[in-house]
Amino acid sequence: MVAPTQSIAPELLRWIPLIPLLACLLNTFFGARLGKRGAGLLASFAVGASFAIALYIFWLLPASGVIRDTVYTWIESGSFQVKVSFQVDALTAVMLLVVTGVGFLIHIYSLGYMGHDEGMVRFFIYLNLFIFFMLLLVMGDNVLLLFVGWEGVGLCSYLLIGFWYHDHTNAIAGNKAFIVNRIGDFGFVLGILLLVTELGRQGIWTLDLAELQKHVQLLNPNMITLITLLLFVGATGKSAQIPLFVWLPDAMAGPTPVSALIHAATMVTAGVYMTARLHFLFSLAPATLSLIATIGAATAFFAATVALTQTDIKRVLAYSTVSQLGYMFLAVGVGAFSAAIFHLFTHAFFKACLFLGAGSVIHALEGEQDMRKMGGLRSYLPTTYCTYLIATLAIAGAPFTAGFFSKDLILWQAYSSPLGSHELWLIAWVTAGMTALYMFRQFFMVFHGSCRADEHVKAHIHESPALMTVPLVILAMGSIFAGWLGTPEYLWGSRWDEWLKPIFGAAAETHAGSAGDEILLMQLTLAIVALAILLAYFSYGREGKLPRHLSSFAWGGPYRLFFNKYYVDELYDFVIVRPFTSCSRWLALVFDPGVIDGLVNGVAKGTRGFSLIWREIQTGNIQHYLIGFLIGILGILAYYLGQL
Amino acid sequence: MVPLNYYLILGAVVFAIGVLGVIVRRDLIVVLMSIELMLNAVNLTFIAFARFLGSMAGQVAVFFVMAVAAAEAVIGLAIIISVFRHRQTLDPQEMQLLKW
Amino acid sequence: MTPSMMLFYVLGGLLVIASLMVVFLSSVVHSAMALVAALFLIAILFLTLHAPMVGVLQVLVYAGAIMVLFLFVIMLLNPAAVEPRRRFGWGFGIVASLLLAGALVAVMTNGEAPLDPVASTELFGSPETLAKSLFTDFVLPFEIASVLLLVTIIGAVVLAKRES
Amino acid sequence: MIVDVGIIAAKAFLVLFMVLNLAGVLGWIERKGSALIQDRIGANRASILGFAGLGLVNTLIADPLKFLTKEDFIPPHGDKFLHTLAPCMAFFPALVTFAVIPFGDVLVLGDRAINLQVADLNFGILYIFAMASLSVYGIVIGAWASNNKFSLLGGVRGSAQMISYEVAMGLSAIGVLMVYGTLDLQEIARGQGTLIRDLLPDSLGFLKTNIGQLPAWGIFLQPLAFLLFFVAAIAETKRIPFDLPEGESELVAGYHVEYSGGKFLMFFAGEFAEIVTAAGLMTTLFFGGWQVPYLMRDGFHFPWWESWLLPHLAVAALQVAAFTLKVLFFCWLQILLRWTVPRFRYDQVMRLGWKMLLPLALVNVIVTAIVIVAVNR
Repeated sequence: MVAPTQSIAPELLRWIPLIPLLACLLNTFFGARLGKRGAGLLASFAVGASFAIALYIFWLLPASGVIRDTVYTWIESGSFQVKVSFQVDALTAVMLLVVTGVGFLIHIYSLGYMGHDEGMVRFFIYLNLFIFFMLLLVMGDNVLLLFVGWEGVGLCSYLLIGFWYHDHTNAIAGNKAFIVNRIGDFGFVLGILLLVTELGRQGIWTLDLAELQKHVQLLNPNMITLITLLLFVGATGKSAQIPLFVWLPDAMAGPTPVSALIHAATMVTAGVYMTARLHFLFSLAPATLSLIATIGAATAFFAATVALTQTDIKRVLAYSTVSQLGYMFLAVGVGAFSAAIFHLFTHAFFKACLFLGAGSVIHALEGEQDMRKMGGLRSYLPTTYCTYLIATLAIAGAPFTAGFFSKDLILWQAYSSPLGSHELWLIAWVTAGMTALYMFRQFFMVFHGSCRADEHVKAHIHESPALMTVPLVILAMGSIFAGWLGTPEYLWGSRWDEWLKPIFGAAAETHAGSAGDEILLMQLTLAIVALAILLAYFSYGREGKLPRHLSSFAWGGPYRLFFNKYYVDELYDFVIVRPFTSCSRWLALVFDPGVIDGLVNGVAKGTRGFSLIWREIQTGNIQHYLIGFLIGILGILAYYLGQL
Repeated sequence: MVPLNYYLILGAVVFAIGVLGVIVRRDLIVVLMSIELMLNAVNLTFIAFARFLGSMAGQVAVFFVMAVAAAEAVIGLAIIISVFRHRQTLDPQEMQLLKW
Repeated sequence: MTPSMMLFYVLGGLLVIASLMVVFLSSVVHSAMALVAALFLIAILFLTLHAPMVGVLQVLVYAGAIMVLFLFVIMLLNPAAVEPRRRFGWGFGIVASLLLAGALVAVMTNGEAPLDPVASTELFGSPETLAKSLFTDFVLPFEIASVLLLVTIIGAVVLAKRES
Repeated sequence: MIVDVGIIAAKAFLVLFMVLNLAGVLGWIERKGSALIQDRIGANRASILGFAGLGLVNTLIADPLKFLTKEDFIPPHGDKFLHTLAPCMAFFPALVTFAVIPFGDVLVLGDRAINLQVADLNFGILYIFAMASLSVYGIVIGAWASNNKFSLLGGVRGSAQMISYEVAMGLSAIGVLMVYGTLDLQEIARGQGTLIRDLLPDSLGFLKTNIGQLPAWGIFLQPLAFLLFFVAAIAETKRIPFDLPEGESELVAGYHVEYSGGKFLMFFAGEFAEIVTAAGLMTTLFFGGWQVPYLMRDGFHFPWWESWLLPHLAVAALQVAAFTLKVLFFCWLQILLRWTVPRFRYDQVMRLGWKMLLPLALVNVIVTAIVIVAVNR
C-alpha cells in the first residue's frame, strides 16, 4: 500500500477542509432556495467528497511520509512566520479518516433524523462548519492553525448544543459548554504563548510543529512542565476531564447526531489528539504525564460510577464517553500515545454507533429519553437492537471486538510501561468492569424486559428508515473490525504500532513485560467484564417491573451520591458561579455607573464648562480674527527686532 | 539715484494702510480692495529688489502675484455676490454665523 | 535733489495719499477710484524701476480688469454707501497699523541695502527677458498659475450662479 | 536736444490735431452718411452769417460752439467730482492710444532720422490694450455719478461688455504678434513690407510664384484674426450693433443720459476718437500700416516687373498718404456698419463675446503656433 509521495499532488490537501466550507457557505446563502433535502444532500456530499480525498491520500501515503500544502503566509513579522498550510502524516491520516468517515455516516443519518425539523438547513450549515474546523484542527501544521480549529469546533459545539434555542435550558447548556471550554482554552492559549516566547528567547520564532519538534530540546525542563500543564488544562476543557468535564453531560441537550459526532467521536477527542500531536513536548515532562495519567484514571472511574446510576439514555452515554476519554488520557499519561489514538479510533466507531442507536430509539419513542419508560424494544427495533448489542459488547470489551483490543492495550500499557503503575492498572481494571455493568444495564433497560412506554407512544413505535439504519450497520461493523488493526503480540501483532511508529517512535515501544503477563491480565479483565454482564442481567435483564436493585443494595448513600454526580455541579455553582455572578452584578450595578461613567462624564462636563468660557473669543467676526492675526505678526516682528 | 530703502519704506507704509483698511472697514468690497492694496505694496518691494539685485526673479514673482490676485479678486467678488443675495448686506460684522 | 529723486517723492506722496483715500473715503466707488489711481501710480513706479513690461501688465490686469470687475460688482449690488463706524475699532486699527508700519520699516531697513542699482541693460525688464525666465526657470509655477486661473473661472461661475 | 524735444512735440501735436479733427469730420460724415443711407439730405442748416455753403467747415465749427455754449447740467444727488471726472477718463485714453501707432517709416531729413511715430515703445501693442482697458472707466464712473437708473444700467452693461471684448481683442491680436514676432507696432508695420514668399519655406516653393507675390499683410496671414479683431474693436467703441451701454431705444442714452454741453462733447468726441484709433490699429496690424504694396525705401519693386525708383521724400509721402487713406476707409466702414445693421440683444452680445469670439481666437492662436513651428522647422 506504500506508494511514492510525489504521486500525490499536495494541492489536493487544501480541498479536504475547503469542500465542507464551500458547502457551508453555499447553504448559508442559498440554503433556503435549495430546500431542506437539497441542503442536506449538498452537505453530506461535501463531507463524502472530503472523505474520498482523505481515503485516496491515506492510500498513497507512505509509512513515514509527510505531505505539506502551504496555501499562503498568514502572519509575517520579521523572521516570525505563520503559514496557512496543511500537513498529513500517519497520525493526521487516522484522524482524517475518523472525522470525515464517521462525519459522513452521521451526515447521512442526520438526513433521516432531522428530516422533520424546520431548522434542518441551519443544522447542516453548522455541521459542515464543524467538519471544516475539525479538519483545520487535525491538518494544521502549526500550533496557531490548530488553535483556530480548536476554537472553531468549540463554537460549532456551542451552536449545536443550543440548536433548539427556543427551549431555554438548551441555551443554558450551550452557554455552560462554551464558558467551561473558555476556561480550558485560556490555559491552552497561555501554553502556546509561553511555548512561543520561550523558544523565541532561544532565538527560534516559530509555531511550526516540525520546527518545534526540532528545537524542543532548547527549552529547560521546568518550562516544558509548565507549558505542558497549561496545554493539558486546555485538553481537560475540550475533552471533558476532571475538573472541567461538567459541560459534556449537559451537552446532550443538542440533537443526537451532534452528540454522536461532536461529543463522542471527534471534538471531545481533540484534547487527546493535541497531546499526541505534541507528544514530543509531553514525553519530555514526566511530571505532567503522571498527572495526566492520574487524572485520566480518576475521570474514568468517576464517570463510570456516575454512569451506573443515570436514567437518561443519553446521559449514560455521555458519562461513558467521559470515562472512555479518561482511558485515553490514562494511555497518554503512561506514554502510550499510539494506544491512546487506537482507543480514540475504535471508540469513535462504537460510541458513534451507540449514540446513533440511542437516537434511533429516541426517534422511535418520539423524543422519550428516560430509560425507565423504555424496555422490550428488541422486537420493535431489530436492526437498532443488533447494532446496539454489537456496540455495547465492543465498549464492554468482549473478545475480538474493537474495544477489547484497544482497552486491553491501554490496560497493559498502564501495567507495564515505565510510567505506569499497578495502581493505575487496578483503577482501570475496576472501571472496565463498571463500564460493562452500566452499558449492559442500559442495554437491558432499553431493549429487554417489558415495554414501559406510554400507550399512545407504544401505539406507533417503528424501526427507523434505512437512511438511519445503514450508518448504524456500517458503524457496528467498524466496532468489531476496527480493533483488528492493533492486536497484541500473541495474536498476529499490531499493524497499528507499525503505522504510527514514525510519529511516536520509541513511545510505541513500551512492552516491558512478557506476553504471558499480558495474556494473564487480559483474562482478568475478561473475568470482571463477564461478572459485570451477569450482574447487569440479573439486576435488569429479566422480565417484570424495573427493579431498583442497585439502589436497594446496602449502599443507598453512595447511590445518591452517584446519582447526583457527586454534587459537582452544585459545588461549582456554589464555589465559582455564584461569587462570580454576584461580583459582576456589583460591578455592573454599582461600580460601572458610579466610577467609570462618572469619570467619563466628568471629563466631558469639565471640557464643556471650559469651552463654554473660551468659546467667547470665537466671535465669528472675521475682522476680529484678522486683528488677532495682526497682533501675532506684531509680536513676531517685535521678537525679531529684539534679537537684533 | 533713489536708494532701495526708500522703496521699501514706501511699500511698508502702503502695506500698513492696506492692513488698516482690512481690519477696520465694514464693507467687504473695500476690505477686498485693501487686500489688493497690500498685494501691490508687496509687488512694489519685489520690483525694487529685482532692480537693485539685478535679477528677473522679482518681476516674475510680481507676475505670479498678479495672477493670484486676479483669481482672489474674482472668487472674493463671487462670494460677496452670493452672500449679498442671501443677507442683503456687505457688513462683515453681520456675517457671524460661523462661530462656536 | 536729482530729478529721479523728485519724481520718486511726487509719485510716493501721491501713492500714499491715494492709499489713504482708499481706506478713509466713505463711498465705495470713491475708494475704488482711489485704488485705481494708486495702482496706476505703482505702475509708473515700476516703469522708473526698469520694469516696463510688468508696469503695463499692472495697468492691463489691475486697472483694466480687476478694478473694472470691482466697479461692476459695486454697481450690480449697489449697496448702501453709509456704513456705521465705531470709534474703538478705528482707534485701535490706526494704532495697530502705525505700529506695523514702524516695525516693518525697522525690520526691512536694518540690513545694509545696496544704494545703487545694478547697471541694467536695455533688455532688463523687457518682454523678452521676462518671457525667457518665465518659460525656463519658472515654467512649472507658470503652468500651476494657469491651472489656478482655470479653477478660479469654474469656481466663480459656480459661486455666482443663482441656485435654481 | 531742444530740436529733438521740438520734433517730438511736433509729432504729438500733429497726431492730436489729426485725430481730433478727424473726430470732428467723422461727426459730419456720420450725419451725411446716415442721410445718404436713409435717403435724405442731412446736416445742411449750420450757416455762418447766413452762408450755409460748404457744410463740412460749418459743422466743424458749429458743433463745438453749440456744445460748449450749452448748460453743463449736473443731476442733484449725483456725484459732482466723478461726474466731471468721467468724460475726461473717457476722452483721455482714446487720444493717448494713438501715440504708439506709426503713421510712417523713418523719415531722413539731412542727418536727422525722424521716426514717424510719437512714442516708440517696444511693447506698444500692450500699451494700447492697457489704455483701451482704461477707457471703460469713463462710462462706469459717468453712469454711477449720474445717479440715474438708466445710466447705471448702461454703466453695468458697458463694463461687462468691454471687459468681455477686451479678452477676445487681445487674443485675436496675439496671432499677429506671433507671426511678426514682436510687440513693437513699428516693427509689425515694417514686417508687413516683405512679401509672403520670403516667409515661405522651400518645401512650399510652388506657392512662391502665385500667392507668394502678395505682400505679407496681416489680412493675408491672419484672416480669422482680422474678423475677430474687427468685431471686438467695434464692440469696444460701443457703437451699433454693440451700443448696449447707450441703447437709445431702451436706456434713452445709457451712461450719458445726464450729460450735456462740454462734457457730452467729450464723450461724443471720445467715441469718434476711439473709432479713429480702432481704424488705425486695424490698419497697422492687418493692412500693412503705412506700407504701400511693393514700395520699398527706394521705390517700387514689382516681383513680376521692373522697378520704379523714387526719391525718399516721395516714398515717405506715399506711405503717410497710404496710412491716412486706410484709416479713413476703416472709419467709413464702421460708420457704414453703424447705420446698416440692427442692435444685438444684451445676452446675444455676451454669448457672441464669450462663446464664439473667445474660442475662435484661442483656436486661431493654437493653429498659428503650430503653423509657425512647422514652417520654421
